[in-house]
Amino acid sequence: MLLYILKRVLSAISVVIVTLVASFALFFFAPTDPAGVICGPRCTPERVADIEASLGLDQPKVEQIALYMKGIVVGREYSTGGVVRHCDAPCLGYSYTLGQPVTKLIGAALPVTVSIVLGGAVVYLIVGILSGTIAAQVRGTSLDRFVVGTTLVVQAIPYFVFALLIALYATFLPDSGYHPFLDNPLTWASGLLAAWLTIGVTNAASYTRYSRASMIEALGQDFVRTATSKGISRRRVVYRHGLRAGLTPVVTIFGIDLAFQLTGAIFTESIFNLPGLGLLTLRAFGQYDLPVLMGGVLIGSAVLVVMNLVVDIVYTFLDPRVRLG
Amino acid sequence: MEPLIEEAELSRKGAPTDPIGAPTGESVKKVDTRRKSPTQIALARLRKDKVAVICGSIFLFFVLIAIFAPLLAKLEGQDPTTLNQNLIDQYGFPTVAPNGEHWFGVEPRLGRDLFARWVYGARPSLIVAGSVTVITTIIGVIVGLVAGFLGGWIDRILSWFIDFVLSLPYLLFAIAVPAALLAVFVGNTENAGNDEVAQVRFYSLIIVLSFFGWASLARLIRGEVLGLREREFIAAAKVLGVPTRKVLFKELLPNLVAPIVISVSMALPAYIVTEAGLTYLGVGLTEPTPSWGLTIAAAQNWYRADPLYLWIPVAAITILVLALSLLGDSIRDAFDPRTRR
Amino acid sequence: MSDQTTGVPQTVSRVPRAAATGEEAYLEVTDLQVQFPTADGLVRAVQGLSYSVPLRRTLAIVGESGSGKSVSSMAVLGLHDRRVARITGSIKVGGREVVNMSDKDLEGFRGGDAAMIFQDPQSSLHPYFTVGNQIIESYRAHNNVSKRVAKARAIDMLGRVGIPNPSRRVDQYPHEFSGGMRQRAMIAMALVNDPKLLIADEPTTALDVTVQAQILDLIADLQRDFGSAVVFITHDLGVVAEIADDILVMYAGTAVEHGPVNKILGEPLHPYAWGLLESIPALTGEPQPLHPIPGSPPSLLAVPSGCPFHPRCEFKDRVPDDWCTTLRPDLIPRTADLGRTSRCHLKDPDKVFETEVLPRLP
Amino acid sequence: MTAATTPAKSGVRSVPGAPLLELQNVKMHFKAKGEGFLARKTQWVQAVDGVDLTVQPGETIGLVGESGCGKSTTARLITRLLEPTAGEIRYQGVDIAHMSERKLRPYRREIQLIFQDPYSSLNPRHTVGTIVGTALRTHGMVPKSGELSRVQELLEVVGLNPEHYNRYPHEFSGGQRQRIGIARALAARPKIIVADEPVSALDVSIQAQVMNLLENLRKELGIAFVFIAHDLGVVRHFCDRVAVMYLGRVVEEGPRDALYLKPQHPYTQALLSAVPDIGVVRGVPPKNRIRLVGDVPSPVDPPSGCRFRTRCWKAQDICATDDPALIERAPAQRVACHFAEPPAESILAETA
Repeated sequence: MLLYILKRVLSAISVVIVTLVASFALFFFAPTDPAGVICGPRCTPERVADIEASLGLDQPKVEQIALYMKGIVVGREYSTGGVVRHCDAPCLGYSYTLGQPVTKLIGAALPVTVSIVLGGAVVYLIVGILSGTIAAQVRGTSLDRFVVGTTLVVQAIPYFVFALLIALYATFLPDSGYHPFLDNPLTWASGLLAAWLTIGVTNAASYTRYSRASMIEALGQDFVRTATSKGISRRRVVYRHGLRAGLTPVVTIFGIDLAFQLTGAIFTESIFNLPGLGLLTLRAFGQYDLPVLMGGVLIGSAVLVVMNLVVDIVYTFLDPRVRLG
Repeated sequence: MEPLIEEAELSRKGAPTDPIGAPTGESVKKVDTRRKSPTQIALARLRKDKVAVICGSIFLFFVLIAIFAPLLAKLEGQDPTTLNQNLIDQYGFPTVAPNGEHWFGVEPRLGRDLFARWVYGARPSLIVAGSVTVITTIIGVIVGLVAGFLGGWIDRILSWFIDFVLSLPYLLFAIAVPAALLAVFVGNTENAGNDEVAQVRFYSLIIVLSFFGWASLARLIRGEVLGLREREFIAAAKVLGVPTRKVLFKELLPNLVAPIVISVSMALPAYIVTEAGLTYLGVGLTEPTPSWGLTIAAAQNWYRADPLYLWIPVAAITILVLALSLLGDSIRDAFDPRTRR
Repeated sequence: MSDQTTGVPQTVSRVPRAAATGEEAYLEVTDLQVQFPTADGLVRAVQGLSYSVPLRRTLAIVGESGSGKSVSSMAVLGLHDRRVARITGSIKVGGREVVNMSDKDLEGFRGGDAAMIFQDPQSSLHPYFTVGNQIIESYRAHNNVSKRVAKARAIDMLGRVGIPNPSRRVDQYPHEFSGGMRQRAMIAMALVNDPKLLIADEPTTALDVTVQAQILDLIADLQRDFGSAVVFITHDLGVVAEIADDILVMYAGTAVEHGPVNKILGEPLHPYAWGLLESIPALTGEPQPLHPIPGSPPSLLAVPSGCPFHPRCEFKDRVPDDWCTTLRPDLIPRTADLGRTSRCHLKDPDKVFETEVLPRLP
Repeated sequence: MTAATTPAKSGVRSVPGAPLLELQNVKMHFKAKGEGFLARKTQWVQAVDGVDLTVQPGETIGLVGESGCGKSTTARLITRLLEPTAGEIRYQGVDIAHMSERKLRPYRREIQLIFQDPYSSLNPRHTVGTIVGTALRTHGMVPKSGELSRVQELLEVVGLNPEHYNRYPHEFSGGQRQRIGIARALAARPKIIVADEPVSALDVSIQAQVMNLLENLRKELGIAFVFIAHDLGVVRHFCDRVAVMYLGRVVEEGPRDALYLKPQHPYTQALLSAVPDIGVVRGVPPKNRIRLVGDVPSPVDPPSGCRFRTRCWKAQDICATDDPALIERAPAQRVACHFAEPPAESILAETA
């Protein structure tokens, strides 16, 4: 078991390292002109040289990676226009367009993304699992067909279209915007409500289908028949025996979904104008702010890898056959 | 599925001691010998599914629009690039409503013909989604087959790579990679022409989506192959001395038809959405390529004054994707009766 | 499994079975019909089944797959989904009617008065709960006791079904048990509430022969101790010979023969039963060629007219007037012996058996 | 290969006078995931651990034992679906144990396998004609034009309607599918067929049909059989000689009647006594039965010495230290037990 976790951690680290090297190669080894791009249209050759030196672009490629890695571990210095700025570990580079270390920018963006995604998750988990479980129990009835039909339609509507229409037409919802939770939980919630509902409704459709399918399978298992034959109530059969087996795969899917949403709430953030990780990356794309882009990609990968790891470990606790086998 | 063929036909002439050849043996019934394969049965099931037929027709309708876009635009007498500034007032609002000349009206601000842009807009959606689907399917099937069937260290390497790709945040990459590719192919982005940028964006979109798309299918196929490999009919083929290549393509591959068809039918609408979504965000296709995503992005600022501008592409993409998704669902039901509701 | 006791020679001689007591039936099934409407048509799984079992007696229901033996037994415990299955007729357990019983009453009845053990102990136990947990749940569903008391009871039951080291085993998960141990645990769970009726649905089919022998002994012993009525479903005539007092042979959803075990296996009256006996290779004597029934069992979507067995029956020519194809025979006594019934038009089946079938039995 | 071998034109070599098939000390160990908490060392499942077996042309040998005893693995070793960890598998005197797939191909035709599961053993996407004709095409046994008539002939031989050659497996019942599997094996004109539980997935009445079919084929075509089953009655009915396996070993082997009437190994005795016998109700006196305690130990960590000792009532200290060899205890009857002896009274009830 411990060995298994260790193995998974090692493989997770290998993924992050390969991602790091690959994206570094993509952004900085390509025959590009990162310094020129960073510098912008009104640029002097001195400033380009300055940026190149501060980014270490004048160094051999291997040393550049080493420097970047070193930055992640112990931090590094950047100098722009003679001013030396310190970038604390873990340093993922320095954004010239925003004049701030990438870590700091991401640090500011992450709480936004996490708030959006977790709030949305609460909505779709409750709605999805509840309606899925109910639909599974009344399988074949008109209620079940209605639920399944609705999920099919909701799932098929492109997410960004749905979000856009909500943003444009659902004017009765409070204006969206991000206000830190600690300042005022109420304004925090009201600012995110539209985004939560959007994520919640669209994802609830898929969770309804997952949990319905999973529950139908679980309720068809021999051990559910055994439980029924013991004379315990139908409710207990469904919610203790069925749900326990039926929800285990849903938990796995949820872990992976959550990870992807943390890295991909871009549409939500962009449409509802919430300054999260996605919007930060999007803005960086518009300004060719390569250090921020790369930082975003790295953080995203790390989040995904860690979440996958968590899912695997949680699963071993959910299923005693894995835990002890 | 219990006996579907009457056992009376089992009888064997001239072997009275054999209990199988019991009484009724003399008249071997003439039977219809042309039978349906599992795939044919699935297709027959699909043809009977009304939803599938309707959705398939809708999809075909959009494909025809994309193919005959120039013809349709000519029919209307317009093209997607001409700026009809004369039809725009000083605030950018169009002065004409949809009419015989401009069937869907004209764009605010630029005054380009909306119908022409709409029919042309079907093209990038279908081309990008179609080619990505084809590329990812081919790569996914090959990688999955090889990894699952050969096993050993090849499987370990391929599986690691599949897991690796699946654990990358693909939306972030979809934003970041075009930026890098643009720099690689165009060099200094400042001097690049619009057309050149648009072209690079087009290809980099296909590359990025393909790079991230094949892995899930590969994992699925690998799993299927691992399961099928343990089935006894594969062992039977080996015992008969059937060469590995033939086992792979003649025994295994036909059994993968269902998962491949299902995956293709699910992938196509997903890529259409992704293309339009990324384009909407400004990281997919760019002007002057006519694209629904671009139109939606531009139209969202005019949604009150000119709702048609927004709603036509929104309706198009929603209907197309809805039709394809429902079709995909029907296909899955038809090919995998276990999932039937 | 670590706690395996080293082999002790166990030479068991079976105690002769109780003679038919004529006691009042505890389980009484009358004209039971179970049908499942499906997309392909109506599946007639059970058609007009009647039998009864008194306490302290074991009825074996024998039949091939699709004969309706499992479906009918699940109906006894009301385990069919009422939205899917159409059940008519009467099932009386201890005088109470089970068909149309309310859900609430069913819950009290299942696992209390009547319990069931299933074929595959691997899939019939919940993989995520400990064995003890599952037994405790069963006990507490019918007895208002604390968890501690229930656990003590669970340990006691595990010990009683021959699981070594029960106080440790009680906290283990099913996958930590071997196949035979799992089936013992299932039996412990079924018997925890002292049910008066035990239905065993192919409980030894998934087990090895030596383990099967252990489980059969266990069920027989427990039945003696608990005094319950047992319905034992199996397709194995050898097992029937070991465990049953009475036999009910099923074919295509109906009973074709019913009577005491030595009669049915010794001198059966129905051609289907003859065919079954002629299909089983013997363990002794010079191996004789088998004489199997031709064809295969009918689809329950289209059960043949008249006697459902007629398309496979080699004696149907002996019956006049196409009765076999047009007229469904009743389940009635066909010989002087009133204690046994069969569903066949053939005249003097006992003589046919003696002169034609017996000589060619393997 | 020091012995003189005669290459036949089929590419199959043979040593004159050698038995058709000979297994010598064949072992198959599979890698298994260990169970340790931290230090998970590689463990080996000793599925087959030193099996000796000889099959003469036309002979039928039965392999019985409970689940996990290695009988199915043995079937896969003989047909070389698995490559043994150790030991020799000689076909007509030629060791095929480690032969490359290419060299093996001609041999494959002569050693065929019939499977247990009539559902998974037929490719659902192929027609019956394609399935049965696989051997014909693979080995170029008949010209293309003659394939159909040969397939139809084979279908008729196994009692199926020859007109059904282009139907798909899903249209057939379990018993019919098993016949298709038999026709597929016969198409190769094998000299030996390994039948791995060919009837255990079938209903009793269908089981007897298939057994009769196999028996007729054996008599008519003179094919040797290795017949694997867990049902002692079925094996007795079909086989000349029977080998009993326990935990990867053959514990007793001998002519059918000797083995069933005078079994010498305690396990064989227990096994026979555990079989529920229908004879009881036919006026045969109830037999005394031996009941084993517990289950078969794990093949990952089998007991030292004699593998049966943990469940054996005769076990003594020597059984834990000395592994009993398979020695001839009665004419042609070999037993691997330190205390082998025939039972005091017959285990099986004698019918009158």
